[in-house]
Amino acid sequence: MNTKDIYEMRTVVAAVFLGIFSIFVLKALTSFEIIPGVSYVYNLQGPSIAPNMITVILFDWRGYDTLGEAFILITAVFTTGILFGRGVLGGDVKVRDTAATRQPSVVQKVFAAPLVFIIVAFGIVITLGGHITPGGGFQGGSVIATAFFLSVVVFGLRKNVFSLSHRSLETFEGVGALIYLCLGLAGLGLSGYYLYNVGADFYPGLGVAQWAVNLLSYPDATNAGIIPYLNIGIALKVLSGFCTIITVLMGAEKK
Amino acid sequence: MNVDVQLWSFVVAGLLVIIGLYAIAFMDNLVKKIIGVMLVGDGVNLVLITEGFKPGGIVPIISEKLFSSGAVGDFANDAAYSLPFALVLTNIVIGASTLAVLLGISIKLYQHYRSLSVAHIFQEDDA
Amino acid sequence: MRSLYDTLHETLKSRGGTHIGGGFTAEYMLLAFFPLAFVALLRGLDSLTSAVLAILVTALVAFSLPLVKKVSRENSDHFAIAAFYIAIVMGLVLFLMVGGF
Amino acid sequence: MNSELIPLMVVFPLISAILLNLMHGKDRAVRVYGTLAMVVVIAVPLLAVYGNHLFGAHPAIDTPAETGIALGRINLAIEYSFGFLQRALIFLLAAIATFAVLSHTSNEKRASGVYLSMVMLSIAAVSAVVMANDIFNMFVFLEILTISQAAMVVAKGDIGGYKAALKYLIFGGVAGGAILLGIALLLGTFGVLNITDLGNALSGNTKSPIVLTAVGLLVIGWLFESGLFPFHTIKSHIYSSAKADVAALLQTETKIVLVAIAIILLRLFGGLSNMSAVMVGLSVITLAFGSVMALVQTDFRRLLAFAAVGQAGLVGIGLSLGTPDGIAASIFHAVNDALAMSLLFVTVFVIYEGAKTTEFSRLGGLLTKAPRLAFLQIIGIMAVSGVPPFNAYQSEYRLIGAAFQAGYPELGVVIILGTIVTFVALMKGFFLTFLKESTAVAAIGRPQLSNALPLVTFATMVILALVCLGIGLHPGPLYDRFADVAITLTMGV
Repeated sequence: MNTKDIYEMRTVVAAVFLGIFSIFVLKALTSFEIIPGVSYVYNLQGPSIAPNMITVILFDWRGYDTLGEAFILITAVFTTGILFGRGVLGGDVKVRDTAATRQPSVVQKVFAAPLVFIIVAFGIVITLGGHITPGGGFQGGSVIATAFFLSVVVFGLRKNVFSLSHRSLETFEGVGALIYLCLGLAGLGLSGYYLYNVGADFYPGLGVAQWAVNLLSYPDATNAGIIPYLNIGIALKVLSGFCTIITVLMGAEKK
Repeated sequence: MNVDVQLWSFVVAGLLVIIGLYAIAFMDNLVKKIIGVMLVGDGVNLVLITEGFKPGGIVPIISEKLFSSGAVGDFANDAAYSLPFALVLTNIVIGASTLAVLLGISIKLYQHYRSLSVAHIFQEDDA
Repeated sequence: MRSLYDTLHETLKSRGGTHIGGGFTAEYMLLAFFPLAFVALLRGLDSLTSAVLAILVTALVAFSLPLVKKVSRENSDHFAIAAFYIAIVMGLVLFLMVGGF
Repeated sequence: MNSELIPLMVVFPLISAILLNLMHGKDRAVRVYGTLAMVVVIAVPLLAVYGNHLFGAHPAIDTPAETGIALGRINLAIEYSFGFLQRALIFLLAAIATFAVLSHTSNEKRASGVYLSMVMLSIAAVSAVVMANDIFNMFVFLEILTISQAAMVVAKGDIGGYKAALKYLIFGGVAGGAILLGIALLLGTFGVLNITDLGNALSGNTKSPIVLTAVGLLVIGWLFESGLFPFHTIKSHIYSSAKADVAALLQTETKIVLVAIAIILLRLFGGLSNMSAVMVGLSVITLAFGSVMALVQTDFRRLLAFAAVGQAGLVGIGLSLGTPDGIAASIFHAVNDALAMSLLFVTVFVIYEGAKTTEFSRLGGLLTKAPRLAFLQIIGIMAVSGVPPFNAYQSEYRLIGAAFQAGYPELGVVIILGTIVTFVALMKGFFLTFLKESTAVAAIGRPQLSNALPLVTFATMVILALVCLGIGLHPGPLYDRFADVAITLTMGV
């Protein structure tokens, strides 16, 4: 008896057990009673930092989670690189890319280029206004990355609008992540707490030097502190991370 | 009415998780399995989003008028629960990262086996 | 009727290679393991039920000799086998946590 | 209360990962920086002061009534707690990781910065999981761990590694979904993510179906992360697909994460007898299948991989008993077993580097060629399977005692049996590699195994063997403090 027969025979059993699993999950979900919990406190204290509560939670209270999340993306980018030969044990393997150039049609050429610039501008707006309006570094970075995708799909890898090499994308990504890490370290050095929002100086009793508060406070009506800078770092990182992934996946050799 | 919306949203989220598990367990195509993994993640995201939903609540972004009038307590009472949304944002990025790596691996496996059938790819692992 | 030893020997030989010794040890260890592990697992039930179930398991194990080949097939690297057991355990864990006992 | 070095245990490896990736291609820089970074990674947990660290400096506040949380005070920030247990586990991880890094920089012709940055990311992730007092933060870093472990396997660049990583990531996605769903259920019901707060909110309230569903989902996640029963084939596939020196790191990480998550589960739902029963049952099954499957393998790496998984089951048994003795013995066994198994993996790494294979059919008669290696491997085998002067004897003996004391004498017998099977399996591997004169070997020519081991690898093995012996002779200092940890843990429940 080979595995295929066993597989067919056992489908029913597995389906029954998955059914049991689903019944319990659905039962739990439908008998839910939700309490506001910590969200209420965040909504209460958040407005004194920045208007957008979600950004405040992401970059202030749970800024450390966001750091972890950024590093998941970095790990994925490195892993995709390893898969296609960069950093494999025993020396790098160069992949010959076949999708390097492509001849766009006239319609594509006329519409793609301006659209790319509009999308990039939109992404920058989303990033910089992340603490006031719905948006932020992740959203802005991924919007800019879509512009890169568009340009790669229309013009090919080699001759696209951005003409970013793999190396420079990597440097961008490293710089983005280092901005985040170093702002966190600044908080650690000045107040003793990692990722303390130095610019906003929410707890003045910690003895943060005034020059540092002035340096890192964002020139804005609200008192967002380091959040906009973190947004910029995350945007750089997300943008270059997605771009690297798409470059690597599109460059995979078509046998 | 709003309670119904929440209930049905939870049901849909649960169904997404279940469909994803079904795809992982029973579908042979590698890409379908990967889609299954994504569906599980999306289902969990929908659970979190629905947890953030508050009947009759407002968007958790404070307006300038409300802020300057000092009614922050009212805002906190009215606004939707904001913590789950932040968690969802994190999980979306996790999902995207896993997706990228899984697709990369499946490209490599396809180049080697010329097939996306999991039964075919894992054929030689039968004991 | 052939002896149990011969049956075992031939089945293990069909796996190929020089590892009959390992196979035999594994076989006897499994014989010891399964009833014991089940006694440990079933102690949440009352003593009569667990005794009956333990005897049942021992009988099942004894009648399905040789075990090694089956066990190593169930623990192979194939995706479908892993998925099968994971599906079972996911259902079982929730059943035991929420619905059982 | 606040130690400034605590976040550095996670943040420094993250910075190093970025820098090593940027340095990739500059061979010398990668080697030098990788080695220097490991010095810092080892030093920080030794220098840090015990205490808690609040990220973003947000203190605990009195709970407003509108939150609906039935607690006096709640924590707002992500919190890390650092005590003796955390220091011991992170130091162990840093030591084994240093061996992996040095093995890479001294044995590879071209050092790979990306690969070392993956090692750094996994160090950071495991340290974070060990210290996290916030359940969502734990989830985030578990995901980093999953992807970076898959990357270390993929880095070998062969098709078996891709298949192992594919399975690992797909089921990792399922397990991650399960953990997050459990977290979501708990967050919606109790409104907090901090583990201490959650434990207080849960006390005496664990019988509602939602909580029980959440417990089940978190247990499923625990099973995946620690490679217990349904996931044991996947874990052993991962171990045997990686290079053996990295497999030593991977199995250490798995055991540390097993202990860390089990302790979180015990802190949250300690009194729950259902959970304890499920965890004991699946651990016993893992022990049985892991050690029996080790016996029937035809490849040394695969054998070790299954033996490592079986030993993880052994660790799981004591933790899921939930008694102070069981928890202390389990943590102690996790440390001992990680050390001894690492020694065995390194010896197999040497065999693979010399002979280019670990298939038993193509090995044999290595005793005359590598007597020192054979001696070290015998020490490793005795250490893993609990032969008296070595460390695992001390912990397995205590584990069996704890099982008897908790009223599970048959579990004690199962543990003894599992240990015997592991010993037989490992001795079989030793016999087929070093003692047997195989005809197949004569046909393909003796494997080329030089007697002159690389210095770093040899030193690694000697140090590990000495540590195993040292802990075996003086278990007191380590075990007593684990016992203290276990007693404080069970007091809180």
